[in-house]
Amino acid sequence: MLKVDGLSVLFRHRHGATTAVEDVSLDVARGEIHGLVGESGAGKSTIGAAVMGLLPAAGEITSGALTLGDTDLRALSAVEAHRLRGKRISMIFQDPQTSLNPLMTVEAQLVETLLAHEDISVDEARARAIALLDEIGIADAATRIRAWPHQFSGGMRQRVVIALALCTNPELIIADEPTTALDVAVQAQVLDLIRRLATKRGVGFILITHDIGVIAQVSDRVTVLRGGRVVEQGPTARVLGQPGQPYTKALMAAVPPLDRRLDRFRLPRVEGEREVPGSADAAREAEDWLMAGTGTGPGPALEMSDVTVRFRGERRGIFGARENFTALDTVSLSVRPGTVMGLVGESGSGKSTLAKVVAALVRPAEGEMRLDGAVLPPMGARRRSDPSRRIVQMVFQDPYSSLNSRHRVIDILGEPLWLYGLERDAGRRARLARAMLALVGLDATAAERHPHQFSGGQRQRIAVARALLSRPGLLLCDEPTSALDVSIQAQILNLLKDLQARFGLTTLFISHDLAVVRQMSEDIAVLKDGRLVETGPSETFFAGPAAQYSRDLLAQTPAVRFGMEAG
Amino acid sequence: MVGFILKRLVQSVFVMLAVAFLAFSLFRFVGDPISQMTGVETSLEDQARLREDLGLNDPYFVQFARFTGDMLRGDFGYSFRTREPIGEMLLSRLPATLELGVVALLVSLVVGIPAGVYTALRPRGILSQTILVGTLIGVSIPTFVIGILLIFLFGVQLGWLPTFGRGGTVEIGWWRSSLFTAEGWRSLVLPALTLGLFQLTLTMRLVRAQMMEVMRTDHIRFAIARGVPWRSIRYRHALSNTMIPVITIIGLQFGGVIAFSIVTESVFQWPGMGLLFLESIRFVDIPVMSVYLVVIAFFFVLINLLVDLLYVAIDPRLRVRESV
Amino acid sequence: MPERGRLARLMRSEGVWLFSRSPAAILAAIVTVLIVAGALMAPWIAPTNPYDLASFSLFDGLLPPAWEEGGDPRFLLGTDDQGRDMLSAILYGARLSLSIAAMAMAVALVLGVGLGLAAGYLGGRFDAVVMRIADVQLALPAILTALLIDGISRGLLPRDLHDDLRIAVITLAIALSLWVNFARTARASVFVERQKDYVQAAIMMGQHPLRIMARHILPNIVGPLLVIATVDLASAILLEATLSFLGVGLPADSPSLGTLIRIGMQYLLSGEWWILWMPTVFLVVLVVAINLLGDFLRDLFNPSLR
Amino acid sequence: MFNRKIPAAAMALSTTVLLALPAAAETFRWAGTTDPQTMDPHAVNATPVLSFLNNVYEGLVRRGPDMSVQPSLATSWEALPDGAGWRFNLREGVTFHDGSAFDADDVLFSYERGVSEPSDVRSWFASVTDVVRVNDYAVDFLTSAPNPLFPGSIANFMIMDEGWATENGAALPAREAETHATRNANGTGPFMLDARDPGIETRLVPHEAWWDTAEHNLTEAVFTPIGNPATGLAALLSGEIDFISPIPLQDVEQVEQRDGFKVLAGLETRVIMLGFGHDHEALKYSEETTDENPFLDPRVRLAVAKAIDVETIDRVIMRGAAEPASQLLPEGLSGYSEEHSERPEFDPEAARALLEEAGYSDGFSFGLMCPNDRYINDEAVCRAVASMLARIGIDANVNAMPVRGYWDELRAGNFDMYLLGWSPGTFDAEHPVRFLAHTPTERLGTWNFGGYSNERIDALLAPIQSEVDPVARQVMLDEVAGILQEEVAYVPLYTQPLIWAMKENVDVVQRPDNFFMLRWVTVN
Repeated sequence: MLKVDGLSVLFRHRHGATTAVEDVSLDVARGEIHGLVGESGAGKSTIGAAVMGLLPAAGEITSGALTLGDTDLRALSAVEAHRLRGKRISMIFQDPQTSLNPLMTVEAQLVETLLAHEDISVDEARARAIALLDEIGIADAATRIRAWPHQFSGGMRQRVVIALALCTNPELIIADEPTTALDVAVQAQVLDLIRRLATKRGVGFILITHDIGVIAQVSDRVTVLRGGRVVEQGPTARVLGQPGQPYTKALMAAVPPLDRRLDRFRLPRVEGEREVPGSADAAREAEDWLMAGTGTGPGPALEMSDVTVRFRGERRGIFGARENFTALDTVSLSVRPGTVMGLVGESGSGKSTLAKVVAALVRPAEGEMRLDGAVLPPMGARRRSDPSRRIVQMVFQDPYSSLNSRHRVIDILGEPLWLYGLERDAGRRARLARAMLALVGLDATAAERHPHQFSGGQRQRIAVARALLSRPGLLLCDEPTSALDVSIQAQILNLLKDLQARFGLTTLFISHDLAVVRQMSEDIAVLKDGRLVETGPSETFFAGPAAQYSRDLLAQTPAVRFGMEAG
Repeated sequence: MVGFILKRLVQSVFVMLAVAFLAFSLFRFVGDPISQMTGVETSLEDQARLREDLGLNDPYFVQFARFTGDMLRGDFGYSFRTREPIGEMLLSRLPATLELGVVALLVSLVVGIPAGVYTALRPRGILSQTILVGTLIGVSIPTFVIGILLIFLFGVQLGWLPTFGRGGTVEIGWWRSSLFTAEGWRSLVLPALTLGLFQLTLTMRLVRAQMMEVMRTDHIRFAIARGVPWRSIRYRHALSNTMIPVITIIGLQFGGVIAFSIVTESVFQWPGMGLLFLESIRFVDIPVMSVYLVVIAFFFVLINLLVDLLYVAIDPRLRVRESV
Repeated sequence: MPERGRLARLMRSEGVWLFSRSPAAILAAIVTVLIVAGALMAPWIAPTNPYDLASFSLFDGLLPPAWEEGGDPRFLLGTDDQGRDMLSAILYGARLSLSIAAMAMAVALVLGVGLGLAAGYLGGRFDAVVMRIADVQLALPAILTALLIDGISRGLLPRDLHDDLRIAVITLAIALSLWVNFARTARASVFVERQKDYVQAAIMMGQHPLRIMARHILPNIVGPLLVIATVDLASAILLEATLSFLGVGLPADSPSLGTLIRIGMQYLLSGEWWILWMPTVFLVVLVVAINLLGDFLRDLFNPSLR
Repeated sequence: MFNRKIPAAAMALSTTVLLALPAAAETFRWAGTTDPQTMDPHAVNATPVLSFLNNVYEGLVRRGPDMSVQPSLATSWEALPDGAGWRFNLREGVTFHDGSAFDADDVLFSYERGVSEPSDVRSWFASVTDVVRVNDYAVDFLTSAPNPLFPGSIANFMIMDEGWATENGAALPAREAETHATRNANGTGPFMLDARDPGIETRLVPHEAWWDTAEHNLTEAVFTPIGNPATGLAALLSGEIDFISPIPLQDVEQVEQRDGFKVLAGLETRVIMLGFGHDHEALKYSEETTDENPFLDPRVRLAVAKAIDVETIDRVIMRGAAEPASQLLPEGLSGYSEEHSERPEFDPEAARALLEEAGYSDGFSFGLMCPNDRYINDEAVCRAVASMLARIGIDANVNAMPVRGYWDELRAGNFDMYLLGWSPGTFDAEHPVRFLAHTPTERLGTWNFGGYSNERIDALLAPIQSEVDPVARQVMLDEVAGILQEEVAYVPLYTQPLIWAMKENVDVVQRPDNFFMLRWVTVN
């Protein structure tokens, strides 16, 4: 059906041009789901955009043939190409929150798309839209159709997006990271829906994702991409089962296995790429400084009893009164000194709120917290000079907003030393900061640069360095690697594991990814809608979770079930 | 919701009190009203007696208390100069200012929005560049110079439009309107154009910036990917999303229109509240000045409140309750 | 090494590259620099000093520009009703207008950003109070603020300070009517930055709120404020002209651009066209240039537009 | 370009008007810079109000085109024996606009109203002790001392109808709130008030039952205030209004060159002069000499007079429309001293010499206070004076301010030198002496801000006021003028021009007191 032959795409910018995609060929048959996988920057989305004719202004197809059935897509005029979009090819984007026009009802958007391509009456269009919503799995479609987009949950909204892409019976749908923004449970349902549409309606899919689990679960054939070039291509079972190329092997290995625990993450190292070594002796200087501070003993124990957090709800509409929203409901939890407690739950379960309560960024309505027995004052009561300000440190989720882009790295790292009076002299502060950079695997020249000159992974390393420079006892990690590619994620997690082990830091590690939590934590706690569902040692949990919710959660996590032999 | 409106009204009382206090503290410094009210030959003794009669010798806070007391009872006092009741004066001048302000705002919207959309969709076009720089020049010339130029061009040279005043008015109860006669509209054109030009440029730039931003959002890219006709993408999807933030800013700008009307009304001898305020400064007619400012403060607060309510009314995300 | 590095980094930075690509911005920058330089060096390059009453005489009044017939080579752009050389009057006037506008901008910037930053960061009652003060300020037209300050200062200060007081009065009046823009922009930007992780991290670490506002948040909201600054610089100059028109402006013997235009207005129809049009054209060119620069900065700092 | 209109010329014009029969009937639209603030004849003693109301109300006597005192509601008047006062014989058969008859009671009522506390015209009756009703059509005004100019001085004292005023609760002028008389009128004058919209438009229609013959041919007269001079000019040139006064001096040439329009440029009875701080021990705005006041030395004051080139000021700033002045009132008014009509001629060298003689060879700086929106080109004249004084080494820093705050500053003494214009209400030389030259007291010298004081002049005021014999009166006035000129109490500069612009087909009479009489207007 779709045939891409030798496609190359060039991006022009001020320093000349870079080739985003080079000599890529693939074809998609009717009803086939063709996976496009690779790390960020591999050119997956660019291929999708090229097929749709929606390349950004700076992009340009330099060579290659794109044919859909017997239509040469590159020969189409702008008007013909636009008429073809939606009619024969449709596209789905990543974030359902922003994919729908907030000011138009779902019905209006569906009817408009239908009438754009078929001259049928409005009533007919509405009837078809309602039928389609039913088929997609939206209950009581006839009334829900008249609702506004913001009245649907994330998963439901993605179903509406799929309906919109589907309503004109396209031959091909390009899905660009359709499930990345969704929770594990919802992700499974959406992937099933795509599977059903492919087989039942014969719609061809290009499924673009960086998550190998998703590819393994749904796609028929797969193309592995790296730096804009095809690394390997073929039926998914074969490519993922017996990867021919070393890069594919390495990519597969980097995915944290769910079925057993490794002592360290396997780094997807391919020959010819050298590990950037921090200078060893500088790292040791930082290590000794840290040792001197925290001493050899393990970090403090953290106990939380009956912690409850209520948020004043947003004022709903003109006449709605404010209803309070309970984010955490009497949560009691304790983290043994020097150990890692994994905190797992879907988005909206309150796991981030819990971390923020400990970090005094959110005020708990009730409940008490203790650090090594001593009362840990909550937000409002914890004065700026309270010792816990130094002992409790946090690494945030979004690497791009956790560092102040206007400050140089040397200033960012020097701040805790100055704030807690750990190092009076500016010169020694600078030395120590450079030493800590080495400890987290970055070279000393990074000190003079600004955050926007670093990749996501490097920024998280700087964030960790900043946390360590307060000689912390308790480290809170709020999904530190969920925004990173698999390979970078592995490096950061290894770093955290080493530092935690060496300095005995008590750590609360938060993630929505069970596989990552299994590798990181000795104990585990599962949160659902602000309530603690289950807690206990990880190994016993992964052997057989007690709570039914935990079992479902475990089942729905896409795992690479191709019998990978140990790395 | 009712709570929200009440809170804002209470706050507005404070704003008006603060403005009244500032306005009232003015009268000590703007000049001596008595010298404006009496002739050349009036003896100092008579002037002193008049000052005493008007209570100008009382201590500052006594006068302020009396002023706010009367205001709350709806008695706005009498003009020093024409001895007319100020409430009646302002009421007779209010329609002129409001009609001028509204028409000026309409001009700025009717021309500003399409121009903003056009320059957003074709940023590099020659016409866009000329529109941008042209309106910029228009805004860079002081309002009073533009006013006089328009008067001489259209009033004197071409003789198409009246050069001053507000002709062809029709009385509807106490509201004197110039919207119902051709003559009324003819005398409204030039002042509205002068007042509206500044707003027009502002509106156009706002719409342009916001429209270019909206054209980059995901739901527009999704609409394009669905092959929705370009016309609907631009004017139904993009424009409606552009208008929400723009409307709030335009609401706030209406305050600017009232403030700028002072200059426009004085150039066109437009019998509105702005001209009355300027004359009250020239003749040191303090009660009129103070009452005008309090009334204007009331308008500001009212407009801000209406803008907030409008914002909620047109954005479904705020209007309809979450139900999942 | 860091100095050269910073300069080098600036030259290679996105802004300079974009700047070199848009002709309008280059032209605007050149014009602005020329005018500001000319104004600042007025005492040296202007043929006469219009503020020195003895340097011109009434006999040379109402002379047309040099190239017109009846013009006098000594006065390139002609003379006004007092016999003052228009070119010198414009240069000195521009210097006065620009310095007033710049000073007013500085005061408005400090006041507005200070209050806006604190209102956005602290929120709650403080925020409500600041916003209501903003409402009061919006309700008071600039002319009234000028009158108020003029009156109060005349009442409080000793008599002999009265004349150089007028410049301070105008500056303060303009500043007071501009700070609201900065306050609202700063407040809106702070709401956005406050949620970002680097601010949450600073709060968690227990840094002093003032330090968080000044060192962390302020540098990140400079962009939009800079845009407002350029646009408001232009409106500050215009406001000074309008205040002069309404008779609250600067004294006639040390004219600003606005005063020159006000004087010129009286000769609009009377044949001495140059008394009005020379300063007006100068003002328009200056204001258009500053606005174009403002537009360019807005696009530069608004990443989504690039 | 200008022929100097002396009052006599105005006389010539009026005679032609009388002969021409009124042709087509017309609506006459005219404009001015300020709107008369009230229709009550006794509420405000200011030119804009009195000038407008002179078309609606009438006094016992009125002034002709040449300012001569003519009979009006009084057919004749004679001085009572040994200067005890004046008897006025009233005109019979006169009716007010609402038809009620006019008689002595109305005069008595108007007098009581005029001297009441809220009235602003009390100063006209300062010398009146009592008013006696002789019979229905004769009234006696008894004065404390002989007052030869009394009849002329009450030309603007307008008579109201007692019945109408009392019925409508307007027995007294408005104190705080307006009365019925503030926006309505019931006079005996040639025009009736048809519609009054304060600050916007006022409409007059002819009073059919007027006792005098109408010389105008108007069916309706509409007045609209236009504050901005440029807009006013545009209104005239676009034909929307038929007449406007004043127009800026610099636009006169353009209006005259345009066909269909003409300009009437005469002289107003207002002299513009410089005043000094005679009672200031030290200069208040000087950077250096802060312990003494050089202006106390007459030689310095004379130097100032000699340093100012009034001819050039007239040529450049007033476009030749003004007339150099030598004393406190303009030439041609009664009591003008021909003897002292020479002003100190422009001689900068002599001025510097005088300064040297007085010990100020290296000059000094001082504050010159001026209004910027009161007299024609006031600010420009101030700046010109300052630059001329700078030439002889004394630096004036000019502080021009709106008139609304100007009188306050002068009364508070915040000046070293100030600009002042004076138009004598009684069109007689005694008026400026009473207000500007006499030592300041509760009732006299109220505008003598500088506090100039001279016993001789104070002594001469009363005799001048009561001297019946014109020759003896003139001798005394000449002496006063001499002293003022000798001591340079003030430095008179020029008589201010009066510029009226109108359409070609409009004929009016321009009176030096800037009163605009509709009854002499014809539109042909």
